[in-house]
Amino acid sequence: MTNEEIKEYITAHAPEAIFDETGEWLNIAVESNHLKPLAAVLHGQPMQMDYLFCLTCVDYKTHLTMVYHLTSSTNRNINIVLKANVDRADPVIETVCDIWRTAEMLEREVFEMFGVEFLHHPDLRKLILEEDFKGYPLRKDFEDPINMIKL
Amino acid sequence: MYNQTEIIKDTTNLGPEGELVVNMGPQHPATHGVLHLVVTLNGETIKKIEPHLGYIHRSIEKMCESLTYRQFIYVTSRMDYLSSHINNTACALLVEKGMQIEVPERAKVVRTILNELTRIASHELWIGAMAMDLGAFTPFFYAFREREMITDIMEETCGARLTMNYIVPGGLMYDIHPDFQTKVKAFVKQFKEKVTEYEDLVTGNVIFQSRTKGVGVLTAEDAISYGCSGPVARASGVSCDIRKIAPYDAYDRVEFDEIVETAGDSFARYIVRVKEMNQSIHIIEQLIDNIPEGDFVGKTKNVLKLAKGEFYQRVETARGELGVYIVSEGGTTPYRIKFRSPGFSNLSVLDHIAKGSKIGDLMATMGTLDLVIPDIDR
Amino acid sequence: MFLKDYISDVYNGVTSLLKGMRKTGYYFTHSKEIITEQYPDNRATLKLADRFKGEVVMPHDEQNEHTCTGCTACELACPNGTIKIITKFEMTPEGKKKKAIDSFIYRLEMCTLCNLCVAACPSDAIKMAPNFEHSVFDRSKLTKILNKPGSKIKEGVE
Amino acid sequence: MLSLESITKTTQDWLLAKFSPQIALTIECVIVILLAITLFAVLGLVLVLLERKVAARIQIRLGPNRVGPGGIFQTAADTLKLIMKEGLTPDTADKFLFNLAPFVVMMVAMLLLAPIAFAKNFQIWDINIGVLYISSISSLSVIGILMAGWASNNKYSLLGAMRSGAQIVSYELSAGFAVLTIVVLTGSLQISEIVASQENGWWLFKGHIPVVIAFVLYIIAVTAETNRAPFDLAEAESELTAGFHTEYSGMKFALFFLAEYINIFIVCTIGATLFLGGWMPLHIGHWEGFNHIMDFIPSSVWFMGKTFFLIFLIMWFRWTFPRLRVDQLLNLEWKYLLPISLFNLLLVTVIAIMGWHF
Repeated sequence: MTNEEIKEYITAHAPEAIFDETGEWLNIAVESNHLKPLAAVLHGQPMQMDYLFCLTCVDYKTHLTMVYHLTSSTNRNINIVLKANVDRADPVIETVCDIWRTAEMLEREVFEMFGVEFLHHPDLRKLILEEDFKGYPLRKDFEDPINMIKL
Repeated sequence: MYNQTEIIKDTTNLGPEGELVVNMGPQHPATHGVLHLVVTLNGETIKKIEPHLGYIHRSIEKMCESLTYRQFIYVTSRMDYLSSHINNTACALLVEKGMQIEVPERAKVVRTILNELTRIASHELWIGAMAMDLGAFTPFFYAFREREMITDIMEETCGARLTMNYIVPGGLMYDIHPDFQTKVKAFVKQFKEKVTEYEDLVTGNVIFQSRTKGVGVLTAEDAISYGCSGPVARASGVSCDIRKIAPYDAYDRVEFDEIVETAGDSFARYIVRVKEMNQSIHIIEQLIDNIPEGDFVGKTKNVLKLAKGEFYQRVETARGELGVYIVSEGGTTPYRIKFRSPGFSNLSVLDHIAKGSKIGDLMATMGTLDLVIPDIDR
Repeated sequence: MFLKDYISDVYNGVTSLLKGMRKTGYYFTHSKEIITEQYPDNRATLKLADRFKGEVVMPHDEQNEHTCTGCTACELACPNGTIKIITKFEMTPEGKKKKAIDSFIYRLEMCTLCNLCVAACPSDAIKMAPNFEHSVFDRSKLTKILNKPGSKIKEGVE
Repeated sequence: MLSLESITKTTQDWLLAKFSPQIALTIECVIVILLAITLFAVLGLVLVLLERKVAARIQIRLGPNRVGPGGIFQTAADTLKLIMKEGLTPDTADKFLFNLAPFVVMMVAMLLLAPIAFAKNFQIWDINIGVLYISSISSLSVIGILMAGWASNNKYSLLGAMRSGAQIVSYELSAGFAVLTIVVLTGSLQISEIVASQENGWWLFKGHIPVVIAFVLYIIAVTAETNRAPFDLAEAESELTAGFHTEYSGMKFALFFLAEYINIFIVCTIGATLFLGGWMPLHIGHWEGFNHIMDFIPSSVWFMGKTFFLIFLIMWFRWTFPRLRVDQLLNLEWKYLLPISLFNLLLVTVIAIMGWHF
């Protein structure tokens, strides 16, 4: 499946998707509320993007961007990067952990590091940090006067 | 943070249905570091496993945001310390890809050899630790004897035994030691002789087989869904070797097999790793006599600046697929860096495959998942 | 057939166990296979690799001269602020002002021995030494001044 | 000739000449108790050192070699350390049982010493149901372990104790059956008679293959009964940290540790007595010269040599095999060892009735 075919297929299902081919892999940016349906479509036939190998979030100071790296276990040469911007003040996005099970732990990590709330996540608790930790450490404006040493 | 009374309550209370809740770790002989598993038990049978992480979290991703592209490589050695060379290679490859640095052939070949040596060293340590988890103490020492030869080679060439930091963007930090080839050949020879010892002591042992066969079965669908990679996924019949999918360094010119087993149990994971060691030896044998002459490091600018954009580099570490994801704003430091560590995904599958088995099985399952806690916590 | 399987099970099990015992028995009876290094006792014969990265040192020659110009390349290359260079201005015999190092402060307790400073040094003034016995009772002893007292820069090094 | 037999005889004669029989018996008892405690202390030191040395050699290491020449005082130094350590009792533990448990375990080990013939006519108590006494007393050690596990109020301890209970109860069976084969062949439960019946050859040699099988079963069963690897589930280090003695420290831990080694010693002495002829020297058929030379070696040396050979065997197992899982452990007993030993016992009975043994 070439990039053109993938784009065509995705446009059929999510007309508002924005494509970016400048990088190594095809980037698809969608609205955060359209991400879950698109993810389900990608996971199903014929794309069969059943291997979510990286899930993370990037803080662009104005907004947060959820980044999903997908590939297919049957054809590992097709790689898709799925992106969705979320509001920085009130970051909410639908969970994908019922599509890819690995997302459960990865979303917990993003939850505590960026404060993104995943709707319908079965067990959204802190995984690494202490229960009463304040703040989101991987956001750009996080300050910890005691433990962060500025060189 | 917990206060004192809460901790006591936590450990003495029973589960919701009167099950035994046992805290395995952070200090436990079988969790290899500071992994904390809250295990809910019904007698000896495991009902639920809940990992609690963060005991060795150093926030490497945040640290790297303030380090330059030359400096951040050394930090990654501390992630998965057993395959530090491979982690370093991943970062170096990413910077090279982002800046289109030409890497000399000599550096590529040496990197490949070192990566494979690292893989063998990691599997050697794993085989010893795994046997120790199952109660056989002696194979640990035999495995370490061979591993010691690798660390000696590393010490001589890279100057350190564990966190080498030998690989820099563009090639190697300095040339290989003159004795490198003879030492590696001696190692290959000894390894081939001694690998049969594991067959006698571990692989063929009836107790070991009964402890691992049919234990912690991971199906291919689950392996994919949970994002497992490396020997864990390959033991379930998922072909996922990055060295084959997206060859880097000199992997495109060597001939080796991707080991895939189909059983998906602990024994299959064990067999995959043992066979992988032999494949690594095979790769080393192909390359060791053919290290091309020439520069060991390519021409690089003094200050490295990645172009604005996003970069992703995958490599196959001893534990699975390591991904480095960098968002660059064009400066000398990464804007955002994410390490997709193989251990994290492999750990997430633990609850799924160990549920319903005995405590003894948990050790076999956890041992064969080959968890390295700093890799999970980062 | 059940009985046959049963007996072959027992037989195979026992032989596999005996195989393992033969291996360990071999090592028990062959003391030349022992690989223990008796560390403090073998200090005299202990040979570390030349490249072993144990600590950063600044080599001085017989005239107590080093080659450090105080350019702070190593300080910039260091990822965790291990090195601090304090410079001063010296008067050369010709009456010109020349930058030189006052003290090269190296904090071993923070050093990760990554070799980046040595790689960055343009005049090969520092190198890694294969010393590994760094334990001291007072942490402040790990902060070292690498240039020896009274040392000066070698002639001709810019 | 100075032998243990003549020493005991002289002592008794002297005591009887000086004192009334009751007082003489009391003094003898005191002497025996003192000797037994000394023996235990020495055995503990020797066996722990032996174990560490054997382990080191198998694991291509040197082992303890710093305290004293070749490290022979290492265990003495360790004991000193353990004595000086604080004997912690957890706050929520059942204090009485917690403190009692190590002594119960130790006492059981001591009681087992009584009927063992250490040399020719050198035996504390030649009871006529010696074998029965041993198998009944040795099954008591599980009480101490269960007590320790329960009283610690620790989940690991509890799991370890429960495992130990299941394990000892089941392996008692095959150990008992293995012992019974010799009883069937000898026709006596008395230790001294069992030893005497082996004058013309050890049972291991003259009892055909069934006795060899019984010997192997005995070794496996007692390894399990003494909680040694590969059956050390009760203290499975990588699973339950230290099992039933997780909460013990200092001298209380040392008692558990010592009791483990004493138990190994005891079961090996019994194995040596039943299968390897006790203190009987090795005699081969009609080689008069050879037999005569063998007779010159003192009987106590023979006994200790055989015992330590068996102890070495058990240590060899420990450092070679992985640990079994708890259900496999019980599988092994109920599906393999028990049917085999039952069948074996039947075979031996037939042999004994038909008089086919030598």
